[in-house]
Amino acid sequence: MKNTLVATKSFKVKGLSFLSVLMILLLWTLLSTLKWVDPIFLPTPQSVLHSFISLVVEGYKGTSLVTHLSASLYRLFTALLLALLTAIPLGIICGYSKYILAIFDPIIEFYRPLPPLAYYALLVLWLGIDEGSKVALLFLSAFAPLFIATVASVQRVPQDRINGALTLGASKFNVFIHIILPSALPDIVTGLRTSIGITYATLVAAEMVAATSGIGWMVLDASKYMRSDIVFVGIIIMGLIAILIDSIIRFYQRLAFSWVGK
Amino acid sequence: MKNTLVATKSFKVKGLSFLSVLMILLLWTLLSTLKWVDPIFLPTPQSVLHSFISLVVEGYKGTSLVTHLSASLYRLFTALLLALLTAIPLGIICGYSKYILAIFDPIIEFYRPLPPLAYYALLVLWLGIDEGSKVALLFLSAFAPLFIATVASVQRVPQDRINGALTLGASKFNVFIHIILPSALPDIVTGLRTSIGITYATLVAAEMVAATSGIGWMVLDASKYMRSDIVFVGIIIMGLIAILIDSIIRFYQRLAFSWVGK
Amino acid sequence: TSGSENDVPKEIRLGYQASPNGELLAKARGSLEKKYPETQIKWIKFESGRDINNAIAGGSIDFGLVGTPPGAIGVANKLPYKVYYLHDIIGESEALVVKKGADIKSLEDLKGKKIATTFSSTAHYSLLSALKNKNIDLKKENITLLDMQSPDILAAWNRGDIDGAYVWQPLQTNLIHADGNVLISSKEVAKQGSITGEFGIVHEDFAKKYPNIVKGYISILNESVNYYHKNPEKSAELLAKELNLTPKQSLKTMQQLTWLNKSDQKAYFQSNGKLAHVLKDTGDFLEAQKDIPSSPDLKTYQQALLNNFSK
Amino acid sequence: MKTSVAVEERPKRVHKPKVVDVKSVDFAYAQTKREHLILQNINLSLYEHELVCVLGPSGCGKSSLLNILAGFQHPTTGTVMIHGDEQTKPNPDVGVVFQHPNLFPWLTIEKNIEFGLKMQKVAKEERKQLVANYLQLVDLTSASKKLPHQLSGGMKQRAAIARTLATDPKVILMDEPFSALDALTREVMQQHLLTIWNQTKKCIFFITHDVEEALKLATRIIVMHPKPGRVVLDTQNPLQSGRYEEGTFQYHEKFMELRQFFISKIREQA
Amino acid sequence: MKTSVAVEERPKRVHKPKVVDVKSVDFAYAQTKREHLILQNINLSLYEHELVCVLGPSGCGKSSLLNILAGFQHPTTGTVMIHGDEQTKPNPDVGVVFQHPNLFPWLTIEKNIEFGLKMQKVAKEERKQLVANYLQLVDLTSASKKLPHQLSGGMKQRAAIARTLATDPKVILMDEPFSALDALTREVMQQHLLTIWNQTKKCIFFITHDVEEALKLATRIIVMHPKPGRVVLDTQNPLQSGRYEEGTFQYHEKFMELRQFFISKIREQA
Ligand SMILES: Nc1ncnc2c1ncn2[C@@H]1O[C@H](COP(=O)(O)OP(=O)(O)OP(=O)(O)O)[C@@H](O)[C@H]1O
Ligand SMILES: Nc1ncnc2c1ncn2[C@@H]1O[C@H](COP(=O)(O)OP(=O)(O)OP(=O)(O)O)[C@@H](O)[C@H]1O
Ligand SMILES: NCCS(=O)(=O)O
Ligand SMILES: [Mg+2]
Ligand SMILES: [Mg+2]
Repeated sequence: MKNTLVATKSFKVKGLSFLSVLMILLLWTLLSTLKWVDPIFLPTPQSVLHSFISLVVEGYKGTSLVTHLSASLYRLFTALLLALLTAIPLGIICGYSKYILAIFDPIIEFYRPLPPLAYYALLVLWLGIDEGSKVALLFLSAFAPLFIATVASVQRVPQDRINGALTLGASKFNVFIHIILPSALPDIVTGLRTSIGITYATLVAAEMVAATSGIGWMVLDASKYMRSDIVFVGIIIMGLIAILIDSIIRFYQRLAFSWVGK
Repeated sequence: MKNTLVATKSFKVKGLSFLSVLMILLLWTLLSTLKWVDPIFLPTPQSVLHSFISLVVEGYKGTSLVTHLSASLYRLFTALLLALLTAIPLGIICGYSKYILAIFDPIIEFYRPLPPLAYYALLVLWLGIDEGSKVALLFLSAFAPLFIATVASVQRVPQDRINGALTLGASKFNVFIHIILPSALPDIVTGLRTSIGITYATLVAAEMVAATSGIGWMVLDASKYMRSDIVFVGIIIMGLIAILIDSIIRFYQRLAFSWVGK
Repeated sequence: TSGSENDVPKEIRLGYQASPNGELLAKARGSLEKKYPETQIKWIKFESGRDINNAIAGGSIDFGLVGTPPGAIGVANKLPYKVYYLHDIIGESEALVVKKGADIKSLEDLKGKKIATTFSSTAHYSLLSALKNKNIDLKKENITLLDMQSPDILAAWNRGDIDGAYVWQPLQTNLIHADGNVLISSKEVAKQGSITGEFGIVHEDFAKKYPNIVKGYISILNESVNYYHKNPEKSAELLAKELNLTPKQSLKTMQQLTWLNKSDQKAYFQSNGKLAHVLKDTGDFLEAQKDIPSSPDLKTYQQALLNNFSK
Repeated sequence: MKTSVAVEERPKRVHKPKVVDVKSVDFAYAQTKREHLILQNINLSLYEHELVCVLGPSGCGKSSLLNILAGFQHPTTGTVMIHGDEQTKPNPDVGVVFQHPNLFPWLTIEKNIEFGLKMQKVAKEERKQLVANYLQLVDLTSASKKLPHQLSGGMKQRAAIARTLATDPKVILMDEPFSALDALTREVMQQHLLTIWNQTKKCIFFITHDVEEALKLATRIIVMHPKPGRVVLDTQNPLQSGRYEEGTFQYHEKFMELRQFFISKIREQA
Repeated sequence: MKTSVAVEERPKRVHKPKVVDVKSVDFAYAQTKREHLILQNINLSLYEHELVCVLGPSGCGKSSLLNILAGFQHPTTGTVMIHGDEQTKPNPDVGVVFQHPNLFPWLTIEKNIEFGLKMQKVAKEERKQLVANYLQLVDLTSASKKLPHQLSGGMKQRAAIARTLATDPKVILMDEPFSALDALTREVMQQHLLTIWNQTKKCIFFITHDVEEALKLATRIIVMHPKPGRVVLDTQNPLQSGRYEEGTFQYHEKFMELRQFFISKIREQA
């Protein structure tokens, strides 16, 4: 992932973006309200808003929207936490030693490009249809990019910086704690952003098999009953959450890593 | 995507990687042949090899393996071609003008992080169950990363280089053809690699709805009948194809862009 | 613009389900291919009615087969199709099969269990109706309903992920053979008032353009049902391949639903006929389940029926 | 520190054709406030076969002035005339050699030098001849088929000079072209530049922060001061570069004195 | 070109304590062939309150020698003794100032200077005092709370020197520490260095490619030649830096002569 494309947003640029969103909403309203497009294909903004409100008030199929959201986010963040706890330590070790890296490299290089749904079938076979396989799928999606970013970030720590610390009397352990970790951290966080992006993209797939809750399941279920309005609500919510999560991390990056690249 | 992690591979490093693969194969053979793990969960390497041969000879469910592969690759490359033909020109224009970019930016920033399966339901509704919706899904996966890479690559062309060409008498058109394009090309190709990676990850999802061919469909179908051996074959083939495609592009990059970053 | 009498399309695309009824027999016998040799006939298999709804909405097929719930959903959503033929009324062919070891003797024993079914299908509808008739609340009893398609249900069953499944044929037979017991079937649920059936739908545009093809296909289906009544063994043998069952098993499944020929259709299609009422009931039930925002009035359902039979 | 070196504050009346004429140029960057003038009231004439070195503290506007001469930026008020025509946009009359070689990295050295000729639709045969000549002039004939990244820093900068020369500009602007080179290479490049300058008799506008370099190369030295950028000294170089011969000039009795004079002049306000 | 400047080829016998002793050091990089010696038979003693400048063409092995002194690389044969102990790995007896400031970018200037003290478990109170002293020595007290990227190049390099000084090393190695600075800043930094050196009386090993810088700073000048890297000249600087005062030394009658002598000495083989 990267920052929003338009970096330094002038008033004019912001205005144009705003106008563009407005135009899309207008076009949508026109197309759907005037019935130029069938409402199963394109529900009216009003009906989407109405569905959104009723989702907030009544929930979806007996489960509140918050519960759906938290079910999804729980899966997502459990997987990410597991990935953090495994990919980062392993990545740091592999960044240190190219020999240890050589052991894990072929495995990760092989599974990384695989479509997650391809091995989801196996995961369901191994772990059953419950949360286990869902979290495992998300974990595997999260692991590879985070591991790779961590390895690269450790490999990228300038030798001069390490040498500098050594001549100042730092022990190997201190070099690790006071030099390697803080040097690698910004890149690891950037890797985390990529990782979250990729994992997020797998979220709906993970809720495809035998889920009974989750925002992804909601969208899939609604589509079975041709509830395009709810599909739209779900998609909009998912888009906004993704942007929100990324913004929070970016905000943290700006705050904590003002020194990077300068 | 990035180059294989272990950059300059010494003999020792290669040997370790080889050993690691060997160990995995050995472990697999042991676990499955000695029936420590149920063959439904972990088919023996022999049975996987056997299935592979029978797939090559007889095909899967009346369709030859080559047909399955070409069905998938046809979808993949049609989508990529469409993305190339749209994302690159649009990306170049948006790289030139931040105002035009401001118009498209919010749309792409919104849909980019969405899980593809979330909008697949809509695509199926709009475009039917045939190739149209499959290719559209893959196209949308391919478009965003390629567009973003193109915009960034054009924005990154050094102003000095453009100024230099102007003082040598280049017209605006010549600057575009002889400076912007060749300067941006290496980054665009790198963007293409990312794009292929993301699109490839969506391949199985695209073959989930009403497909009757494709390597992704084969894996999904086999998993429904608990044919783990075929799932394994499918996954291994998919992994190898991904590595092959990426290697080809990387080879081309090394050949054509030896000047980059120097 | 409606087409002329002799208009024949280059291609007819039919979305079918592996249900042991007249359409599957017509497919097995190649009747349509024989009747329209100049036309390319494309049979596309679907696992359930909801996918057929999607396919017809996107214009991917001309004909389809759906159960009453997906049909009601389609009508409620004003999908561009018309109902042209009621293939069958579902009896024992759809049933709740539970694992022998799961210790389930009655619907009340489902407490805390995991049951799979294909959501928005006839089976789902029958299951929910059965539970409702017994006043069993899913939430209170902590019953988990899982949405799966037939092949996934089989895999989940074999792995032991689920305790039971409300399914149709041929899967039902497979589950029974894999240590399953039938707890309740749609026949009983129908007796309680929740009737399910499977009917044919045709895309509006196609019906307008090729009315004669629709009529022609109806006569094929009629002929097919009659053939079955005359030659049940022979029919069972033909369907055995499609269902992937033995001929004997096939025959049994065929007998588990009521096949309807052309003369049987009148009662369902004529003005104020049964089918519109069944659809209306189904739609209202779905509305109560919050599956659809609102069930339209009876007239809307009536208008969705192509009345070829009252004349 | 006071010095009493005698330098003439007015450039000598030169009887060579005028190439560049800068008339009362003010300049401010568009996005900054109008009051923040980067350059104020610049008046400057440059003549053929002149090598003008510009000195001044960092940020005094040297590069900004060069950008205006090149047509990369436009004066806020005032005009720049090149050979009597107003300078409105970058064009091959005004060649630029940047601080970094700025070659097109995907083109061979040969093709880089040919680029400007091709843009100006010089016939193929003639192009070939010209490229060969300029390759020889900068002593790169043997490296002609190489890509820029295969060359050393000094070779690249020479190729950049050849590329600029090939389009036969009326004036060549150079922005600290040798500052990225190591001391020995820099000295060699200075030699090269003087040789080429003597052969082509171009008008060269040369920015440097190295007083020694200015004294070695220039026929005329300009000192600028910041806030706003302006010319505070414009003088003939008493160590006329025409007389330059390696190993002799640095013993010139006035060298150290002049060096000190210019350094203090630059520092005066910095 | 022949010069007849009289420089003593042997360092003057110095009656100061010996800090560094390099004995018959050969060096080759591990991955290259054993025969490709980067350094051959280096013998060198460095004393307290010496400021040794090392000159030599690019690639002659200056940085490699420094890396060995610092313990970043190990001699293939021979030994390096620091205050009588063999140098085996980087340690705070040998301070290093790199070409780029190499500060820890996430730590404030204060924390950067404190880093070495913390690593050596100096008590908090004492640390504070020392940091304050060194901040004052390099005139950065007012910038103490800033992050490195908020400082100018010269300020950063001063902070780096303070950081190294704070751990009280026996010898300070500097690899072209001022080469990335602009001319004016560099001159200021040279002043600073001399002041600090005179106050702390450290032994400083200073690599530069700038002959003028060496003449200005050094008490002793070493010239190296490449292939394999070796010391070809090791001499006291006739313009003893101890006598340095701004504005006077450059008028030293021998300056231009010495400059020319060293340049030709460096070039001899390059
Ligand atoms: N693109 C720009 N936008 C706004 N201000 C600028 C821009 N470029 C330079 N400036 C400002 O204009 C002034 C002059 O800059 P300029 O680059 O011309 O100085 P210079 O003399 O070339 O300095 P140096 O010796 O460091 O290259 C500086 O104050 C600088 O901050
Ligand atoms: N890590 C390395 N591996 C192999 N060879 C190296 C390595 N580092 C330097 N060299 C080689 O060792 C020789 C000496 O390099 P060194 O960096 O010590 O020279 P130097 O005198 O510091 O040059 P400069 O003035 O350019 O900094 C050179 O030929 C260089 O190519
Ligand atoms: N047996 C009918 C299945 S469905 O069409 O209702 O999904
Ligand atoms: Mg400048
Ligand atoms: Mg060096």
